[in-house]
Amino acid sequence: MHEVSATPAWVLIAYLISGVCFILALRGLSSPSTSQRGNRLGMIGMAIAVGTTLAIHEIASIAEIVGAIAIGGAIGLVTAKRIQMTAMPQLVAAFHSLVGMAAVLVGAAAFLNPAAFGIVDAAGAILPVSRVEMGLGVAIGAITFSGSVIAFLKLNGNMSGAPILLPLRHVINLGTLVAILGLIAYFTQDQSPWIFWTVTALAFAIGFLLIIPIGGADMPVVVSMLNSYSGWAAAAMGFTLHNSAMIITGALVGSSGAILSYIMCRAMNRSFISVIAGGFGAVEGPAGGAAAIDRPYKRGSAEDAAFLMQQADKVIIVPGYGMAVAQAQHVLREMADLLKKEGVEVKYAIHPVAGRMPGHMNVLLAEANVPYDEVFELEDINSEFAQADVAFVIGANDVTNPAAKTDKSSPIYGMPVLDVEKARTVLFIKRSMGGAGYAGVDNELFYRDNTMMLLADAKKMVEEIVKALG
Amino acid sequence: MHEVSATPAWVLIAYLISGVCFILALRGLSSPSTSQRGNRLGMIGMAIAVGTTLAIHEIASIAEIVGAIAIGGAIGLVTAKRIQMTAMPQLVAAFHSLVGMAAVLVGAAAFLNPAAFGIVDAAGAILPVSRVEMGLGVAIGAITFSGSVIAFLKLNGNMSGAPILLPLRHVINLGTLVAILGLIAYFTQDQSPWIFWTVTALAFAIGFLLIIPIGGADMPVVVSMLNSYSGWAAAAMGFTLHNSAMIITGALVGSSGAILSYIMCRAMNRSFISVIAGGFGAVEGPAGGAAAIDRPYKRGSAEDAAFLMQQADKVIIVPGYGMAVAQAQHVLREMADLLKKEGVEVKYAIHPVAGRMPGHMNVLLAEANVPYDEVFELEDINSEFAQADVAFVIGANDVTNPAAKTDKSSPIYGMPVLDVEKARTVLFIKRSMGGAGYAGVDNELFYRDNTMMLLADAKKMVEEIVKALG
Amino acid sequence: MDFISILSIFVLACFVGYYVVWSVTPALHTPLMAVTNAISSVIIVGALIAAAAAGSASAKWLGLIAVALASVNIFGGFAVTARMLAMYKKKDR
Amino acid sequence: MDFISILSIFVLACFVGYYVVWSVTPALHTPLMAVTNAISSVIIVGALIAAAAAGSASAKWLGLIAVALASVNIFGGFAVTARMLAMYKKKDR
Ligand SMILES: NC(=O)c1ccc[n+]([C@@H]2O[C@H](COP(=O)([O-])OP(=O)(O)OC[C@H]3O[C@@H](n4cnc5c(N)ncnc54)[C@H](OP(=O)(O)O)[C@@H]3O)[C@@H](O)[C@H]2O)c1
Ligand SMILES: NC(=O)c1ccc[n+]([C@@H]2O[C@H](COP(=O)([O-])OP(=O)(O)OC[C@H]3O[C@@H](n4cnc5c(N)ncnc54)[C@H](OP(=O)(O)O)[C@@H]3O)[C@@H](O)[C@H]2O)c1
Repeated sequence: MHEVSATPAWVLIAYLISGVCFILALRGLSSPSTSQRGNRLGMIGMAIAVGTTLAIHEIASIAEIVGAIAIGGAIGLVTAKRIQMTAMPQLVAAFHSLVGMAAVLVGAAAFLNPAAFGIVDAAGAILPVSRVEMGLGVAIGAITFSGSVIAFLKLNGNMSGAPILLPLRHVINLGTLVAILGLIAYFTQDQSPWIFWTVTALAFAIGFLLIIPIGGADMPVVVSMLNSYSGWAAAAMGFTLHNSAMIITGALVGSSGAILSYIMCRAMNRSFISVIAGGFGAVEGPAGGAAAIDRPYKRGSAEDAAFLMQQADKVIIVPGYGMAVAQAQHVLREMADLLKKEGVEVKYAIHPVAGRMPGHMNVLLAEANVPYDEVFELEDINSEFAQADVAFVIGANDVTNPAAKTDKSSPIYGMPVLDVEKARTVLFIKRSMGGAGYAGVDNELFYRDNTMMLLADAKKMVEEIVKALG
Repeated sequence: MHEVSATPAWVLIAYLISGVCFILALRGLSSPSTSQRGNRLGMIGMAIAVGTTLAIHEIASIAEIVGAIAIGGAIGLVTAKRIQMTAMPQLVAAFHSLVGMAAVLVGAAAFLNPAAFGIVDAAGAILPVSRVEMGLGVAIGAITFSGSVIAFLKLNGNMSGAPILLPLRHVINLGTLVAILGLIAYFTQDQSPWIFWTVTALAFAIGFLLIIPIGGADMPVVVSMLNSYSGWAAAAMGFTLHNSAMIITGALVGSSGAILSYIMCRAMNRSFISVIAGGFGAVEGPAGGAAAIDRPYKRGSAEDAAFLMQQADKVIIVPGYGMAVAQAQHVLREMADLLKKEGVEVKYAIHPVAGRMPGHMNVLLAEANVPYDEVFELEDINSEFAQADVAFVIGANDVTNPAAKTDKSSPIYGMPVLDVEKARTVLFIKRSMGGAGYAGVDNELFYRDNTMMLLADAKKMVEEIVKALG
Repeated sequence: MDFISILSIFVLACFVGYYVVWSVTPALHTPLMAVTNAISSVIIVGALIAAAAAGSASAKWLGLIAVALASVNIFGGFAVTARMLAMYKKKDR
Repeated sequence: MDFISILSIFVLACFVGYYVVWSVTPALHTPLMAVTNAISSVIIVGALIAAAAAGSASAKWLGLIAVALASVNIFGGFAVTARMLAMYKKKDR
């Protein structure tokens, strides 16, 4: 009955090859020079998986299928072409919600037509183990969908980033989760539709409930976590269909999401649990040094900054979230080019959680044609600040905050930071003295003697510096 | 008929767990702090594999089996306890030959009693695919055995390390290899014993023939290569027995040997092919700067060396093959302790191919209780020589030779080397001005102004330095 | 393929995933997120099975919608990854 | 387990082997050689099958010798690895 086990050998090998292609696709990302070949291998792997599936099934509706692929593909291609690089976090969340929804739909289709999936016993009932896999797959898919929708809305600014804290939310969430698991267990005994659909509905609901209390800035961790979930959902479906391509993919995507979440939490020095529990950023106001506004600081103009950098031998640029918001990467590259023409050595220092998603700054700088061999990770460049004349901090804040090294009471204590204060002069671009970074902590560097504040929108300020340099 | 396919699920899971234990055993070696736990996991994995095998087979002869394990185990334990760390290269080669011989014996036993291995068809003939696997397994095993025996004899000094170059050897080797493969192919048609035994005999012969022309110093590469082969032999047997523990092990060991060979070849800047083709070290005499003996050099005494190092702020010790030969590691540590007591900063710099096997120096220093956080790899310490007062080179030669950086005609050109010449003073311990290193190349550093030669056996010289320091 | 084989493949694939993701350079973490998005849409295989099968019209339509959604992701994910990767250039001046 | 499953496991295991070996620190390459020696003696499984089976006396004796040889390797390999690893110490003075 279990018809998939009669699959011919070439099919199994084809799915294996497809899985290997996906492994090689991710492996290619170990360096920019191999990454494009890797991406093409990923496409080949997908083509093999789709082609094989179409080849071995009797197809009652090829026109509709081609139509569905064409419509979806066209939407995908146009989106990919039009999207701005600064909107990548939202795009990933949006794509995510689609995977989640597709998983729910496949699960529902399998429930409605189990024979097509080869998961029925002789009497036509769905195999118990498949019911569990199906229930889990649908639940994970639904959570991924609704969670990603919220993440998208928060990241895209359609919804306030502030955490929404319902009373009793931990109790409600726990209750819902228990209900879902209980129903899936009961589902193995009783195949009634109401159970299946209740599980689906509850899962959609808990996706909203779980993500709503999490602050907008924590969304990247959440998106990664949902990514990981969707991987495990694919793996679960792979178990159902005995499909090695899906299993390998599931394990890859599952690991990827989990590892990225881990990297982000570690770099922020926060526990994964505290991110998921939510509420971060709800309490506003500086946590560290209070009464910040009254302290004296040096303010500089674009001309001052231009003059300082022209005189310098070595400038290290530290971009942060503000550069992304202001879309200042292109004009920043122009500025660096002008400085290089004057014989100044220019490097970029990237903190692992600068911006709002892993690798955010790198992709923006690459967009602006900054060669990747001028861009350095924290560990590789941190010792160089001591030899730099100018640290040019553009829209970064938390990732430079020395409180992470010294102030045990600070919420960011223990997070690794860039040692910009070791440079002879630190230039800080931000819009106001009031606005704190993501962590809401005051930055003592603003008031140091060797710091000059450049208060303006990042793009405008750099444009003026370029004018002053030219 | 294929009785292994009826194996119960728990057995398959047990073998999988055993394979995972082996993965974790190697994974543990990513840092000294996790390595011991890893090794214990390896033992557990082996116990699971053996226990499972004994549990699922009817055993006609438990006493003999226990006896065989006891005898073998006792020999192994005593050897492991008694062996000197400097004899590790030989020991690995010797153990290797045993794996090879065991593989041959298992193959022969499977040929004599195929039914026990579940590889017969309904008529009692051996399955053709199993014949190929068996033939390849026995051939690889036999090559591993005889090759490792030669490697052992050369490394242990029972046989001259000089390459023995038979005339027409490439033709003979190629002919033998073709004959082996041809016979294995024919074996699928005709199950006659003479074919099996001829393959075995030819494989033993070619093992000798292949390794005899390779110089003693190239043996580590050969040992690794044979290690890799034995892995693939285990994997082949895993295919025959449908055993995932064997397959995983085979892939691990196969990769390990291949990667170590690759690392060695790369660090020596030689191609794998040229190692295997043999003959390296056959042509004696200095290849680089000729007329070396007549050039003036500075010779120093133990007292001079002790004085120089006492005055130093920073000393970097560069150990090499000569330290291993002289067994000077313990007294070297004493020397370092005395220097540290006088406030001198002491570090060790290890070249990836210093000594005669990968990690050779590290294990000797560890034996002498040098903490591993004072021991640095080439990339991590090379920039520090410029700040060092003394580079103390003890029995190393090729790995310090600047010809690798400058002289395109040198056989070691392109090999990464330690920049000892950047230190204020270089002390070189070796026995004579004549003796060259493994590559047989003269080292121009001996004649530099900032070099002082300490000509003596490494252990004696360091003992005298210790005396002068104390 | 029996359950144990699938399980073995899954276990080993988790090891591979762990290592392969850790070896991704941090500078390419954003493309990594985009491409994992694309490949996780391999669940299109399930959607195609549902869409291709005769039997249940509602299952077929659900399958077709799933095919369309997964296609958005596949084409969009690979294309946006390719676009990003094309931007990473070495200094060539 | 069918051939394709075995093949899939083998392919993935090669990836795992590649990554896991590259992640071994160079300082432990000598213990790596010793421990791979020990684990490659998992072919003792084949030797045990031969030694345990009734049927052919010569096969049984070959099997027993193979068991003994592999045991030398297993016990010797793990023990010498353990001995080496115990020597690697951090500075604790
Ligand atoms: N990258 C990730 O994966 C990730 C994930 C989750 C959380 N996070 C968190 O995000 C933070 C990232 O640190 P970060 O240093 O990049 O950013 P940040 O600490 O959030 O600071 C951003 C700075 O940019 C300024 N800014 C905003 N818009 C600007 C504009 N248009 N022009 C000029 N300046 C502007 C802000 O000050 P004004 O308002 O005064 O202008 C603020 O000081 C970290 O705390 C990290 O833990 C990162
Ligand atoms: N590590 C590996 O995995 C591996 C594998 C294959 C090949 N190799 C090769 O082996 C070489 C290793 O370089 P190396 O610098 O360690 O060694 P080396 O270049 O072979 O030089 C050894 C030096 O030690 C001296 N020496 C020998 N016995 C001595 C004693 N008892 N007391 C004092 N000095 C003694 C020798 O000179 P005297 O004779 O004058 O004393 C010689 O100069 C490289 O060429 C490498 O490519 C290494």
